[in-house]
Amino acid sequence: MKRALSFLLLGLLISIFMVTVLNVNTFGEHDIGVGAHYLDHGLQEAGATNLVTNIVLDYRGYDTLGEVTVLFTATTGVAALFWRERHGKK
Amino acid sequence: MISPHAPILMILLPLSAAFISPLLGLISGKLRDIIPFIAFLSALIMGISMLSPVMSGEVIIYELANRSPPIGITLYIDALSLFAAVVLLGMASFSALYAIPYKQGDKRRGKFYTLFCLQITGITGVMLTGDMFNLYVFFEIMSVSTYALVAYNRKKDSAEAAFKLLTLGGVVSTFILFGVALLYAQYQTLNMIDLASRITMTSVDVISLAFFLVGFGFKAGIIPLHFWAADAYPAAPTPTGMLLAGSFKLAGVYLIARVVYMVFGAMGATSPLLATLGVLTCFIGVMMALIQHDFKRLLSYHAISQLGYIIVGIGLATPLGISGGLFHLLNNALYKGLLFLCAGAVFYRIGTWDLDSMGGLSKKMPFTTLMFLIGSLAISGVPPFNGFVSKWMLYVGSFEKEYYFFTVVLILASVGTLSSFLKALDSAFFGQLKEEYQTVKDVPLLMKIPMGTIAVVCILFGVFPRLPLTLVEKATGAILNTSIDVGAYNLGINLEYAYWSPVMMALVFVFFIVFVWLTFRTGKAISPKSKRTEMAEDTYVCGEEDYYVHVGGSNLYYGLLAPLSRFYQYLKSEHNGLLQNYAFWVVFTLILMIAYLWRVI
Amino acid sequence: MNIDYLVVIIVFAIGLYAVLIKKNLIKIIIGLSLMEYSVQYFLIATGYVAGGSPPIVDVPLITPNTVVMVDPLPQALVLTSIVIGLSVTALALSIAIVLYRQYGTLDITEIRGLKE
Amino acid sequence: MAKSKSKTASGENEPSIIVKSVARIMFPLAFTYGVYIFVHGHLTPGGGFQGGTIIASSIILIYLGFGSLNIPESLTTALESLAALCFIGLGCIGIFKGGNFLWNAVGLGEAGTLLSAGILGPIYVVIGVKVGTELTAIFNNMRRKDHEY
Repeated sequence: MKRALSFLLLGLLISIFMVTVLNVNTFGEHDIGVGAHYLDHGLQEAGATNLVTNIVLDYRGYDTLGEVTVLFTATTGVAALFWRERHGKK
Repeated sequence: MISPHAPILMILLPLSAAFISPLLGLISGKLRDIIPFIAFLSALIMGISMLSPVMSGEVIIYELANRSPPIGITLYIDALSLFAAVVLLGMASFSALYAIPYKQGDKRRGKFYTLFCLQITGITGVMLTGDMFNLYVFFEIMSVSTYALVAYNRKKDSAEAAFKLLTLGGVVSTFILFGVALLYAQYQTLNMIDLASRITMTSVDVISLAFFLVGFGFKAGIIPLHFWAADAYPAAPTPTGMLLAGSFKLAGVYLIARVVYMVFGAMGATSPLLATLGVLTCFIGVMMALIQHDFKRLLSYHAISQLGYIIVGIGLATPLGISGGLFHLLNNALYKGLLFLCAGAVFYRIGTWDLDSMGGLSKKMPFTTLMFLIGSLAISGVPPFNGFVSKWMLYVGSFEKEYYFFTVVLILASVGTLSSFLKALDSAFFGQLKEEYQTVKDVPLLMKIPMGTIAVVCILFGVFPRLPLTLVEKATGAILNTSIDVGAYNLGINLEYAYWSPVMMALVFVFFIVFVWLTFRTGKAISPKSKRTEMAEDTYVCGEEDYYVHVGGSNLYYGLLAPLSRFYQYLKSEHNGLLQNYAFWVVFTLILMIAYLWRVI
Repeated sequence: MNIDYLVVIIVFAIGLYAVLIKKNLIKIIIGLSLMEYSVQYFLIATGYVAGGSPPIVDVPLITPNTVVMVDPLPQALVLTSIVIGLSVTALALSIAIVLYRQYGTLDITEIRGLKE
Repeated sequence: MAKSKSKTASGENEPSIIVKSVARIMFPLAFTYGVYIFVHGHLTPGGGFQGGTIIASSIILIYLGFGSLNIPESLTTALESLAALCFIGLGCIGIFKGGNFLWNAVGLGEAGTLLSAGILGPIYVVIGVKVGTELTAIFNNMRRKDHEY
């Protein structure tokens, strides 16, 4: 029962996406907005020839700090789950 | 006086604490244990230092890496975000203080403190950010640390709750990322202020808005998305469970207010839906709480139910309603925290969560009992405690908006709350003391301090509600983008159809306490050991005559609930522990939201 | 109508299908990752500019304006979201290991200790 | 859980000589390549995450080849925390120089050279170390068989 309903929902969602997401913009032929600034001024302002690096570390460096933190969180979580007492430690 | 870097320090202090505490743990365990408390407290001080400029209407925009807004990331601090962050950090400080004795015997506690700091960092980051993608990143810090904390005990139920939360949370995070991506694809910008000025509510925007509504509603725990909450709050370690139940939904509600109302400007379209879902949440949460016999699970369903009030308040979309909702958010964080800390204190001493196996603990743990009593009176909305003020604002707010049915349901839910807390009080603290708990002692001082402080604040906010309400007013003003004076509504204090005064209420309450106490002193209480031969007729209950009959938690309201068994059968069949069912409801809500929004916009 | 984004919808639906219907923990985790990837495809695709080259300035002497480059911002966002997806997957797998140890099964329909 | 105690560290199957020799040859190459990737993250495609992943896979290669890996947990914990603190510290340079957090305050060099991008290069090095140790730590934790419950 729920299984059949789930398929129904999935079908509905796909059809909703079909009429909206496919029309979001024209693939490859739209304005690039904020991105233009990074292309035009990135090298002069931040100094790296890899413009993606300019964004990742300079313009949006705070995101990267967050991203590193997420990975750290996952590591700590995994360590907490698999922690065991070592002989003579702690 | 205030540092220009206070906004970023509010995030960096808990974050650095998360990185310093494992290093300190290699040297000294004692030092590491107090690091989270110090970090949260100093972050809180940073937040308070910004209060005066922000409350006078200034909006602080902190440009990270000195890049101006549409290009770089900004922190955006107005009254709403500062209000949420200060409440969160305050509760986090209490929780960190409580955790020091509570986690003492745990050998893995270093990991716990690290995850704890990261969780607070994530929530604070979500509240202060002014950038959509950055919101997603910090949302994930918050979520991932929560998954890890829920799984932390690595028992059967915590692993199960964590996996279900992770799966549903993962789906929901993807929704949020998709929502951000859809916004970027259309407007090529991620800055919230920039987006707010550009969004035109195309059909793609509606999809994006539905994604956000489901995502934030899930974090808050609105009704068809609440299934994880009742599993996860009890499974997490108590200091976290307290924050999850009280302050964690701050993030969800804050994000609804921030993104849905302020970025999308969809207040008119979404608010009736939110109010309806809020009333449903409120009602079903209480109904489920009535049949629980696990202490923490009971509190969890109440946490869900209290969230309903907040969502109703936000969904009323009137100044009085929103400030009632936000004030209830603050109050809920306080007394829910207090109740969880009391439950934790009981568990700390007797080692079980089952209400049926408790009893008579008031003789051995008087302080905890008093705290629990205050907490349950506050949550049930009994004057003069803080819960009443915000609930009153919501009653009046919904009444004024002519949602009369909602007012009735909200009041009924309050009654349900009170009765289920009577049950918890009766089974855990009153009645006959069990043999095995004869040696139980009250909790250590370090646990009493946060409990006592929160209780005092609960009473203070109930008797003098103007104090916190000035803050709440400004936050409401930020949402509605006008300057609001709820005082104009007189708190609903003196309307033509209703009247109350907090101080009068407090006096009446004190008078009755004194009256009851005097009666109790002058009269002769019948103790269980006394022979009751003088009485005219003896009622035979069962067993030996010098025993109280202790009614277990499971069947106190049997008579009330038995006629509703059909309804409960359905509720139980939905809360069946099956992940696919929960996921079904998430997708169902998404489609419901899309359909609704398409109709409205 | 813009058929290029179709793959996003298909991958997203497959991922959601795995979460909604599949019973094996590992398959559910794969489904989660698939959903994440589909959004990443979408982000990358929105940044594409017809005929664009990777956003790396090859020789510093050439001013960036002379070459058509794709939007670098979605690439940076995807880099971030990939790492986040990896973290979630790592944690999910660890919890699945713990669950398997506790319940002795990977079937989610048998892991139903918490209800009502 | 106790019954597998005798074979915990060395794994069930002894790796073949081919795997062993390949691991021995590939490890230094892969490790160096990972370092190269994150040191040149601001000049060429790649960066801290990619480099860190390659470093972690080179360490996993050692485990595959020799069947044992003894990395003390305190070492990985200390390294990843220190690396994260260095990231925050590098960001704070901006604050001390009078700007905001993460401001690239160090002067930019000539474009295309190794020291051209101010604090970006050091940050990628820090991220590379951090990601490398973190992925190693995750692998190291998951591979163990004798957990306590």
